Amino acid sequence: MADLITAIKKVLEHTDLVLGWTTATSTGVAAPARFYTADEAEAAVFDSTCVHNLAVHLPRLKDKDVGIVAKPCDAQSVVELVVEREVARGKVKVIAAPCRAMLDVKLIWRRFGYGARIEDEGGRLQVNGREVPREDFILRKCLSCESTDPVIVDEQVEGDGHTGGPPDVGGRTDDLKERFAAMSVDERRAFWAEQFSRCIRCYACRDVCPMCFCRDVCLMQTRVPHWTGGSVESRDSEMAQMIRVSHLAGRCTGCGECERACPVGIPLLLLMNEQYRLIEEMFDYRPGSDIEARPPMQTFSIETDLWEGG
Amino acid sequence: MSDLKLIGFLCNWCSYAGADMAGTSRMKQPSGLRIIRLPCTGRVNPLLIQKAFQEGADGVLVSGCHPGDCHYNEGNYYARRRLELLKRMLPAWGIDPQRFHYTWVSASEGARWAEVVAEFQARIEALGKLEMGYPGGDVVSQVS
Amino acid sequence: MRIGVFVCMCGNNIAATVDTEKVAEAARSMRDVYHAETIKYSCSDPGQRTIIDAVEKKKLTRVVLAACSPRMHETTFRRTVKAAGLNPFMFEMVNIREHVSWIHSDMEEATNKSIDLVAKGVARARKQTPLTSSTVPLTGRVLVVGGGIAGIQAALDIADSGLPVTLVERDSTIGGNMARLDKTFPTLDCSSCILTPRMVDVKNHENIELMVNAEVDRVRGYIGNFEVDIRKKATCVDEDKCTGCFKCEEKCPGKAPDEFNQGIGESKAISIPFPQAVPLVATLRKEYCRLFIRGKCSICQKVCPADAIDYEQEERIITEKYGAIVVATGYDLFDWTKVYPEYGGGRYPDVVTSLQYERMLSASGPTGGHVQRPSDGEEPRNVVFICCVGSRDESIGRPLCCSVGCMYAAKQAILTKEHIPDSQSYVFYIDIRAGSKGYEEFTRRAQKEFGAIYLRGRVGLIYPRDGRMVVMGTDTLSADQVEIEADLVVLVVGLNAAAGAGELARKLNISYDQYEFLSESHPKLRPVETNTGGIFLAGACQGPKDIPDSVAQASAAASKVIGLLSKGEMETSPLVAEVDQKKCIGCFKCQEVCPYQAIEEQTLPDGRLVAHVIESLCQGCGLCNVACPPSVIPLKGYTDDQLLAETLELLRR
Amino acid sequence: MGRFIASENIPVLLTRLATDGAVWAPAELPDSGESVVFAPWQPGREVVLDRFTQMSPKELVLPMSERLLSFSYTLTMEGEEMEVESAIPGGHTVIFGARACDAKALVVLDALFHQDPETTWSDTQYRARRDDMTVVTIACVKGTADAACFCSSWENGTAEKAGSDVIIYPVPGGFLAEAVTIRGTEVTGWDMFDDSDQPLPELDTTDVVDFDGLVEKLVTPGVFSDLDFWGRESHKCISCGYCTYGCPTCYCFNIYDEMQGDRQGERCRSWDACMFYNYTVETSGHNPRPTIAHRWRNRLGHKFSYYPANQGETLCTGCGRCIRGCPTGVDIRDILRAAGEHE
Amino acid sequence: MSTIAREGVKATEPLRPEPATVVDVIEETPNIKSFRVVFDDPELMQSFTFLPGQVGQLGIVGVGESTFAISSPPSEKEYLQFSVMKTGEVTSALHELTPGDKVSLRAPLGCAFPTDEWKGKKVLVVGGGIGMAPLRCLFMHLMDHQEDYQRLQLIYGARTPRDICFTNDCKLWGEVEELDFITTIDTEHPEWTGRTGLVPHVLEEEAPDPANTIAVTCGPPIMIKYVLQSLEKLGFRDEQIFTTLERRMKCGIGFCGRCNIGPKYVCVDGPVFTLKELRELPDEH
Repeated sequence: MADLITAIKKVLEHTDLVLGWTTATSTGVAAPARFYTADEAEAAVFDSTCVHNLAVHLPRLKDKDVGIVAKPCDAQSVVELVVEREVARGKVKVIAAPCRAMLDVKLIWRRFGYGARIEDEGGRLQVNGREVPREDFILRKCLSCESTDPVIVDEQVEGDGHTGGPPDVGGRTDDLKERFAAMSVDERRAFWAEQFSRCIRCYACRDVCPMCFCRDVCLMQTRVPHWTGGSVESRDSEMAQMIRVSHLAGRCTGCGECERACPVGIPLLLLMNEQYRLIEEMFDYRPGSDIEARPPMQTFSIETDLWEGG
Repeated sequence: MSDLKLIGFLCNWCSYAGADMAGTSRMKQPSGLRIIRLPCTGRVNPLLIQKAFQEGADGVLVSGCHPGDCHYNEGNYYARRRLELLKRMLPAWGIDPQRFHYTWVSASEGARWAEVVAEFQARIEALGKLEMGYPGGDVVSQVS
Repeated sequence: MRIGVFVCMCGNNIAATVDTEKVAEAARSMRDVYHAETIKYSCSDPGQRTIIDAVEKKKLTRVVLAACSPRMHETTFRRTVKAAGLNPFMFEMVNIREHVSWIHSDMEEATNKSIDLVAKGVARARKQTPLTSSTVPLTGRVLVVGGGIAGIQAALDIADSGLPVTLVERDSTIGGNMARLDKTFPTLDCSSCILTPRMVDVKNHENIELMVNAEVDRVRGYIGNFEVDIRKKATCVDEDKCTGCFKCEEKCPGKAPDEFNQGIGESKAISIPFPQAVPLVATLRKEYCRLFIRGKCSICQKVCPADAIDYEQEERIITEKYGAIVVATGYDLFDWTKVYPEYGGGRYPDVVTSLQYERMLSASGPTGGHVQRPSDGEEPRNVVFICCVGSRDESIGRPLCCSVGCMYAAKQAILTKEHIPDSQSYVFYIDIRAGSKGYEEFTRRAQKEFGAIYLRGRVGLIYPRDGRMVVMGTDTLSADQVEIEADLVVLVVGLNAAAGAGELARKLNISYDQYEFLSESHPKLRPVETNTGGIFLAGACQGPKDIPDSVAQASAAASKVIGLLSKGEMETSPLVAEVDQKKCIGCFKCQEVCPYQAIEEQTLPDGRLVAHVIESLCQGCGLCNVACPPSVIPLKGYTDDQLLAETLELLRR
Repeated sequence: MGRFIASENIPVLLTRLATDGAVWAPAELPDSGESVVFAPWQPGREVVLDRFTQMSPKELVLPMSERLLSFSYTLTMEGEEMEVESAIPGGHTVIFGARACDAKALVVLDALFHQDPETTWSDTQYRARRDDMTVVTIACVKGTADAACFCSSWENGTAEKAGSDVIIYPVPGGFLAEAVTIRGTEVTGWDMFDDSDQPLPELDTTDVVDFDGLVEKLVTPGVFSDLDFWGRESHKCISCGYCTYGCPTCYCFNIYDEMQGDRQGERCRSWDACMFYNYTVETSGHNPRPTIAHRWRNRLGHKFSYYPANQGETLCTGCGRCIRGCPTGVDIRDILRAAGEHE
Repeated sequence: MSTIAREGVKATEPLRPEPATVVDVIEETPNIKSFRVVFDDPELMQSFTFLPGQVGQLGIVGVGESTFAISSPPSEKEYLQFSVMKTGEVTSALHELTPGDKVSLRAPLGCAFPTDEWKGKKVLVVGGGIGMAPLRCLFMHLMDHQEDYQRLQLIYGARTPRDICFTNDCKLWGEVEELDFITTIDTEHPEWTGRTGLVPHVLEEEAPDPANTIAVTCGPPIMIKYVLQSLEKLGFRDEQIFTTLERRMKCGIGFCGRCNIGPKYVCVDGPVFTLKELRELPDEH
């Protein structure tokens, strides 16, 4: 184990660049950064505002040797990208960083104003110098996180977050998830019809997703085939989202970036989490957990796929 | 006659032929189902089913060759995974999974096809019309 | 675009339940429809003429026909449309007979449904594009797999047409199961008298390359252009040198089971299965050879006058190109021993299979044509035949009929009487299936002329008592329990596909059923074709059948092969997937799911690695279309937009 | 003499405004991660005036998607007839709770869409909406701007009045109202307002970006041709469309047709974003702006050079939404400053 | 800069197309068709004017519209002609049209060749493939006013004989003595007895004198690139050379934002540019 900067420098000896974070001068929170030299690496940070999943950049850097500072959940994306043959294992070095649940920076800023000063030390969260309950501002995805064990490690950065078990979320549960689970199908229908009426079709959910590798030729936007119209009516927006969700079956590792990126706060993780659960239930497959795996929708099993219709 | 809309996606080799067989054998069936012919259930994109629900289908039926009998050897094995996942995802989208049924009917199972159609029609009739709950009816809703 | 809609009345088949005029009227109000009319019988010559005339007069660019199932007549009408000067794929067929008129009785409902379906057809037709077939050159060579009577017949027929044929047989001789038979029903011809000359013909035919001790190892390519690896097994005998003098077999000290004789009698480690074998060459089986077991012997090498023995011989892989493949791998008897403990499960020597009995009856068999009880060599008096062992028996999961048992039981009963005039045959049967020409008469003769006693019912138990076998069964006609003391029991065992048929099918990418019988493409329309273009079936590999049917099917397969390869090149179906390489993201999900290895990688001039569909390999299943995340590998004729158009049209009506 | 409205009278004002047309005001919708968007106001719905909206009120003059035309085909004896009709929106719109930067953005957009039809084209739907609208702006008084704001880069900054009919200033117990237009005077004359002597509260100031010279600089080969520079500056960007959709001045759109059945349909337009690859890709597959770097170069060029050169207005009002909402923390000011300092 | 046409595009409803009807469809090549269309409003048809180089947004309502050069000359009052290569959704739909079908049209849009300024000069027109569409219009217009120009020369190239558009026109032009007209195909072809060679090569072989000459070129990007080099080699200056650009365009009126090259919008500031203007624009084409 090494400290972050040493680890990055070490990885830089064998790679072209390292994807990591540095402190944004205007806000004091972490912002994605690219380190090409050991000098640049001095500016690297890792803290509970490193919310971004930097694996999204890997497919675009295919021809480079890339190091990536990754939270345990980001590391899953790296694994799944390798499984999907979007990234060659030999070209990525994973610097696993410790995580004890990330902060919902966007939520803090929505409440307290953009750039509000965030200090998160020793389990105590202060915003603009005033202590607030940390658990209230934990990113929703972290509430369901089961393990902070990184699945793939080339360099492990020391820290207190990597517990192997679930992260410290101060006992909070995901009440939206629970509420959704308790809804009837009709209530869910109404829920989504309302939620998608807010969608602005900015495709941030897609573009921020490491596993959405179609990139520039995405079906959510094409006219041929004309799966969905271009309007922001909830019907069209929902279809666009159905395309995205369906395409991520067996790929989505549940990193939650889609939901975090959504500027109008559509809780997309409710769908992604459910699909993840089903993929595991049906195929005993957890995307992002096994680098040797074969994606479940790209194969079949005569012996075990024994469902019919219902 | 009910105004329920039922769509069936049938593989050409087994179920479509089975439906033909039911016809040749003059097996009376309820008339709600409208059949779309495909080469294989492996050609059925689950999105097509979701799209159908969005656009007013009250029930969607997919039928193909029995596992092991696929004209293309493997098509229905992939289809089975895709369709089963969709079926289990439907509740998350707020659609009763009962509205979607997939099954296997071979070219010789005309009688079984007639049963499948009758049962499916009865099931959807019991569920009634599907309301997707989208506001507005225009192609494009206007903000102001 | 200008669409014409034609509504077939099919005489009264459709018109009795569907108001066809109303359907045509509704079609006239659909967009792009410039013409709609009803036709009494669209498939008739005047019917097709009506369509052609309308296309020409109204300058139609697409045709929608509401009639019977497209499975019935789609190709017919594509030709019609082509005759009218349109691309044959600018045609859409709507099924208002099997799917409407014949299954509904309410005219209004049926009419409305027909209108919906026509609208769906019109919506789909709008999205059609002209499709053209491409052609692939064909390799004018044929591979026949299996050297039984079906393979022999197919090979000879094809070779006679001038095409070079490779006949691959995994045993050391051709002839297959028919070579084991003594006589054939219903004529009681001597089996080898029919077969042997055909075998010799194969050997001598200038267009046939015979490859025994060989198996298909791997198959790549596609119709017209298969590349096949053939594994030529090491037999320690140089087939070119061996003269078939039998000296090695005579002197060989190594005993080995006699497979040709079905375990009746014994063979040697180096042997020729039977005197009429073709090719007449010896084969050494290492597992029984003293040299290979104990490291010392080489007698055969010493005695061989032709210097044909080569202990160092190695297995070879021979790779050849073929335009078509005929599979004629035949059958094996079903292994009855595991599922019929009540018949002794193989423990009683005097309970034999029909094929073993056949060898006993054969003059060339191990007993020289003398029927003997295996246990003591005595001539039997009472011989009991039990039909449907492993056939028509749902309790063991084998509901199929072996289709030959009734006939050969009758034959063997007759032969038994001929061999042992004072014998008495009993035949336990379920139904007598004797459907072909002369068959029914034949089974009657067995009973009337040869005195075979037929008992309708199953045998429940066989057990030995005082040196004889007690057969206990039920005569369901009299409802009596029957007990017969038999000297010999012959089980009329059902047929399975030959061992390894399923494995071969997987190599060939063709389908097969639970008994590993290979599946034909369509039982009536394409009975000798498989689902993989260029691969044909002949004989019992496709399902239980007798010699006449096998030969007929082999000739049918041969004619299909000759027809296919006579053109030199072949049109491929245009209903295949096609990659839009501009938009391909190179993820190769398509390749992973393609059952036909029809997708290859291609590097574009700009360096991008993209997918490409080998048209002649693609069978048009559309798996790739769905697997492709950006959906840029549309299956022509079934594109996303076509399916969407159909779906939405139905829903928006 | 100013006018004052008590906080509890805001619903009264909104009710009165609603009699003229649809009132859109910032609201937090349920299960939306506390995002605030402009939503149709209805009695009982809380108006959120103390937080920034994620979306700008641009959508009320240029909706995210709207109908441009409706068309229909009819079959006659002579053949097919086609009718095409412009869809012209009707009805008054009230934007309540815009910020000065949002209101100014409307004026910036007017420069393109609402030009004099005597001399050039004028956008049918935009004009119809813009001509029939009331804008009530909430002033950014001391302590209400945040670190993403940079409207002070322009001369008027938070004191910008262009585009507003009425500006309301939060004061203890309510709001002071300043009428900017005749319509503003009419509104503030209503009886839910009282006269007040209170002085207007002090306004906030924000970050300042100096983009002097960028009009020229962004088109000259130095910065323009340095694709490495643009690549470096945009490395975080994932090419989504939020910065343009949230932007009160980004106006690019797509036009497409949708059929309803086989005889009628609509020609629509929806927002499009210069950050999308699809935006410029040609049918041949060629794309003049294939990478994120190209697209950033165009985005900045368009906002700070091309539009100013063509329309006389900077296509930015410093609202900071693109900064606040960027999922990957891209700050347009960083890139502007870097471009300013280039070479 | 753009001129406001009151006829086909209303200033207050610039995105609303006029209904028009296809009167003739000409199959030019296997993937190019020319459509002759007339506005359904007879008054509009009568009063409609435009200049060579201007474009129209031709489309099918329900599918969409695309920008195409008007390939018939302004003197042609009976119809407007557009030549369309089948490439995408809209063009594929257009290719399905038969006479009597309805189309939508917004025209004229964009700026024109300044043919008035060229009076008294020689004009050299170099076209390739479908790029001949705007040039056909231009060339026919120049021929209509032949007396105003010193000399007219046209070099037109296509890949194979089957890719030559406007074959009837070509035949006609070949018969006019005062014209310098060359058709060429890229390489030898059994169906072709005429000239062969790539357009830039033929151009260099012909070596027209740049003095008092305007050169206009349009064709596939790669051809344009080499033609420009050849022209330069022959001594043409940037301001003597005109070309028309293609871009993805939607609105055609400079609103929707995508067709810009720096501050210039191809749809309103172009599609006609001089090489000099192009060189002054940021390098992003």
